[in-house]
Amino acid sequence: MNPSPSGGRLQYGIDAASRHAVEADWLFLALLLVSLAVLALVFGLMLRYVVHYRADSGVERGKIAERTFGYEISWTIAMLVVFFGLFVWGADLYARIWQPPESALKIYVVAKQWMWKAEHEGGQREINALHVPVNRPVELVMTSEDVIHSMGIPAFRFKRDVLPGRYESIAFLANEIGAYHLFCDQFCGTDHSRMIGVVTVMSGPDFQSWLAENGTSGGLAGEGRALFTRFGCGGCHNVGPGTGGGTVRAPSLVGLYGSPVPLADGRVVIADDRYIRDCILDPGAQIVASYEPLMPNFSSQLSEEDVVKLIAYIKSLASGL
Amino acid sequence: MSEAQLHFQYEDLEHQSDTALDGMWLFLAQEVLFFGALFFAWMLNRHFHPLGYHRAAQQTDLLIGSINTVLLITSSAVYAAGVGFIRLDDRRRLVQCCVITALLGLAFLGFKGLEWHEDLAKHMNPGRYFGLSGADAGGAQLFWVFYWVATVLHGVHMAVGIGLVAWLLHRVCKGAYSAAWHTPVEVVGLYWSFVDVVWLVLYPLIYLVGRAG
Amino acid sequence: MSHALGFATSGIKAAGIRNAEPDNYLTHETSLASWLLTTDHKRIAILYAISITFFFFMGGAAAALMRINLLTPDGAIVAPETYNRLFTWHGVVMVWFFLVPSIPVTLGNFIVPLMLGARDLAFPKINLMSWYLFMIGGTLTTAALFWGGLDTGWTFYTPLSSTYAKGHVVLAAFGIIMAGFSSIATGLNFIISIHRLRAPGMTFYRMPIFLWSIYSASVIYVLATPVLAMLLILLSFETFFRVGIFDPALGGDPLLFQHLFWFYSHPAVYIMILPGMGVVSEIIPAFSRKQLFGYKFVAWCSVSIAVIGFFVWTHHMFVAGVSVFSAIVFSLTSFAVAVPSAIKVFNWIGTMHKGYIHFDAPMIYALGFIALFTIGGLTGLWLATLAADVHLHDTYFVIAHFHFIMVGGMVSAYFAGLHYWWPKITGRMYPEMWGRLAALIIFFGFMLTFAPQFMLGYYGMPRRYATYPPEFQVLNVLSSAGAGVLAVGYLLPLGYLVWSLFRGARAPDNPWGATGLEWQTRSPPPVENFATTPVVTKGPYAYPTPAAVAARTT
Amino acid sequence: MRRIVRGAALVWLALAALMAVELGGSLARLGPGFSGLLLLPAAIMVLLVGLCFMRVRESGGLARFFALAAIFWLTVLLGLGSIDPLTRHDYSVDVTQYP
Repeated sequence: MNPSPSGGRLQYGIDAASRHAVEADWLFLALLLVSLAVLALVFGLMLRYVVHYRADSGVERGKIAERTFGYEISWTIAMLVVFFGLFVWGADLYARIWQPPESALKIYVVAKQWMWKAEHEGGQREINALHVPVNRPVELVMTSEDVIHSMGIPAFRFKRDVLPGRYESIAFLANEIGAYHLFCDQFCGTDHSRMIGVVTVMSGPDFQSWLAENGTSGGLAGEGRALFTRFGCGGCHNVGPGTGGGTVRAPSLVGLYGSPVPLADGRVVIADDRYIRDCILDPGAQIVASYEPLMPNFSSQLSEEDVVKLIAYIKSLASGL
Repeated sequence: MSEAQLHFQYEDLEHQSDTALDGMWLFLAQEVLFFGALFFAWMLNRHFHPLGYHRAAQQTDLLIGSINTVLLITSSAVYAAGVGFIRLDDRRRLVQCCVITALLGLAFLGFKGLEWHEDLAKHMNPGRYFGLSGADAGGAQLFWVFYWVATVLHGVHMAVGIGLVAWLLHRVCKGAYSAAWHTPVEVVGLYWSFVDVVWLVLYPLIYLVGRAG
Repeated sequence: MSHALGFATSGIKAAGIRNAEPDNYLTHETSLASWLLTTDHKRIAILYAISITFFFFMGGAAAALMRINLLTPDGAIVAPETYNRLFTWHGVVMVWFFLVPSIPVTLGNFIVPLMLGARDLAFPKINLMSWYLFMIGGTLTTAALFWGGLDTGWTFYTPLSSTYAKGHVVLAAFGIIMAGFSSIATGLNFIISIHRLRAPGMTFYRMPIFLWSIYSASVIYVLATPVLAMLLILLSFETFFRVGIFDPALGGDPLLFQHLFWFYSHPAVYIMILPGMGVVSEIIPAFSRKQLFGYKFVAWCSVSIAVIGFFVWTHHMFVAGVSVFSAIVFSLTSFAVAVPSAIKVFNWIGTMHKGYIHFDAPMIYALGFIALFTIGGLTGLWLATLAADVHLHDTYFVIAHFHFIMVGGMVSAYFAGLHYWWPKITGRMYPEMWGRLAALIIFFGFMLTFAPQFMLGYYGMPRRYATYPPEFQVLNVLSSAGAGVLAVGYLLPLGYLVWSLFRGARAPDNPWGATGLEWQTRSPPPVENFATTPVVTKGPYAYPTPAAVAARTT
Repeated sequence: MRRIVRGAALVWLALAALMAVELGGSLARLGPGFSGLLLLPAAIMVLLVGLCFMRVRESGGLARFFALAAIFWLTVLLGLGSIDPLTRHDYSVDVTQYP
């Protein structure tokens, strides 16, 4: 039996549970009205003509139009105007989904055949479930361990493919408390249709107590620190006073997160989640200026979840401890 | 003498000849898109892995690549001359040109085989036993995927071309073509030159661009 | 059906009609070899018709099983693993072995030379070769679908289809490449024939719209299919040698796969619909007894759909991780490609204005086409709108949308054309009442099947789900019920058309009073198509004007 | 006869010269910015083969039309196809410090 947040009853219409969903629904309404208007026109004319001009009706036909240019141009222009309006509306809304606000709460999501694993910064972990606070921007940072999946939450009116080997992010602001479907929308193999879960939108205090009940002692960063030690990262990377083999061999990680990094090929990028992930798993791709490409490749030793923990740890070093 | 055969759907021989040539042109347009997809892969991967492409290109054999380029442009020139000769009804010279073209084509494939042998010896076969390692190995591997797919497919096209030229030789020796009727000679010429064109694009993509950067 | 045809021709002989009837392409030679080695475009069309009918019902069987399975939330009859193989089977067979060839290889092969006033296509041997390639491809891919099964979906997205593949993806890919070569050969033949084999006086602007649309579809056949061939070669390379071209775990880029895939597969959608539009553009004037409204606009709209259709492919990837900028560019081009399609709809309606409309079965199918295609086209706008696509992508909304275009539109047009040219092809009339009944059953069955899927999609039900949350059940049951009606609708023509081969009334040369060179020769046509090469002096739809009709009746 | 040989030889010389330019440009290591320029001589070589060996101009209008169509559709594939890779940012680029 599948979990069903709405309790199995048929709903006419679905919940709109985020700020974006409300805006998207106005767009859907506009699309529906435009479609219905055109349908009414096409079906109406068709019906009228097939009845009125059926072969055995004695209606006077009169002269038929020889020049059609005027008609063609007028309906083409009318269409172009309507289309352009819809295009601008849709594009504007689309461009805004992918821009998470600075203050967004980050939740890391790792997809694999056939489950969703979510990790909160406090170390709280959940499978096929996602707890988020209401009225607070949330950014999902997502990756996959195997094939392409797609994170889709109909009540929030969005989805985003989750690709292996890179981070995709999506932001939302839930504004209705409740439980909603979470689907995998990109076909991912045998149990694709069972890769579904529940998004629970909770009030602020409820969310805090949920976090407290499910937290681990050290949080995600603490687990990341353990990994950092286990894999001997500190042998080269400086993470604070008296650590690391000096800054000669590898860049210091103190205050790294969110700061600009000059690369060997001349670019300057911000050390965000994506950048740090790629540095751990594919160290050769973005060599920091003035360093030798010495770092070994950890892609065969670390799972995507481990990488999330290490990123959380490096992030915690941002303040310089 | 000429044994031109007029098929029933055409008005005259010229109509039939033009139609056959147009058909070959359209076929070649299709081939452009076929190799175009591969060029697209080259472009996109080079954009994301410039260093890997740079490193991989160093491993290619510039000497053999250049020799092969010379062989191919020579063969195209010789074949084009052959087409000129049959237009003047000079069947003997057409035969000579076809023989030279086919031999140059075979030489190309011979050198290509030698080059493939060397590449394998250097473990330039992508996959688990790929010879390069380190930071840019991923990008280098993508380059070598392109190399193998492109050169093998081009080699297949060459082999088909040599077969066509051999078939022409057989026909022309039996006296099938003349100044009045030699459409198959022109059609095969279009194909041969096109295979040359593909190589003229592959040559810089494989051997030169990566070396220059 | 292969048997049926043999019987039909031998039946005609046995009845001694052969002596009474003039020799035609069916009776000229009757040995099996004369069919399998024929270079006659009309016979190749029949060979193709039999083959794609087989594939249509093969793909349809998978669809029927899928709809039965979706009757209950937990899957009524099969496990998810089997369900996944079913929809892959359905998609692969229907796309490459029915929809893409469909109208061009059957009606196109038969009618194009007749409409041109030519004796055959430009390259008859290549035409026969294309059928053999198609059959080889079909056999290989079918073997892969049955032998182990495929669960990748027809889209073959990597790395699911390479590193994580179950079943023989390479074998299936090879079959599809073969079918692709067959498409290229067919398209090349049509383009060259239309340029080179027009009858005297047949200028481009005197060509029926069917030729314009076949030409446009052929452009896509020839220029998009090679990209798919290369893509599948690369996919096979990745699968075979375990090398990362598209699999990120091995250093590849899955979006490269999707770009190349949709560079072919989006224009391929127009391969499917353009010939359908062409058929409808023949039928609406023929049964309205009136010239086509805005002929030049309709003609050039076909060409512009074929061209602009190449500019829009990334709209399948709006949520796949492409850059926002490119998504915006491709959203704009996607709106642009909707314009010529809409212009065509208005012109068909304009054609009916002040016509003398007859409701023979082809016309009912064609009217159904306009209705369903309009709905499909309008919902296409929803998917071109970026923010709406983010919600609707990969849901049943998309399924409903493209089935409205391809099944509601394309298959209706195919049936319309089949009935329209049936007397010409077979020399027999189909039973008219059964034809109308089937047309109506297909229309309403189709609406019942796919209209609920729009709602399912908006509610969020993802595509390719073997099981689903229980609140989606009511709509799914409605849809499955519709599929039952639709199945009856599709089986009916199989029955009565085969029946008509034996018992149908003899068809006159021009039963519809239609214009077009194909109606000026006998039914069925002689081997050489025309006794003398026709000379064209008029435009394609020279139906009498209302004034002339009025003058004649009074 | 002599005209034919001379014509083919002239085109051959031009092709060989262009190839030498390519080869020289590559061995001179002009730097990454110039590596794309190496495709320019290649494009001219393709044009030469098309015009002189395949005789585009002598063939009918249809052949030219097909050749142009191939180039146009190749441009669509490479041009529209590169919009996404060129504008896709894997990392946020630091705008303030970007050279």
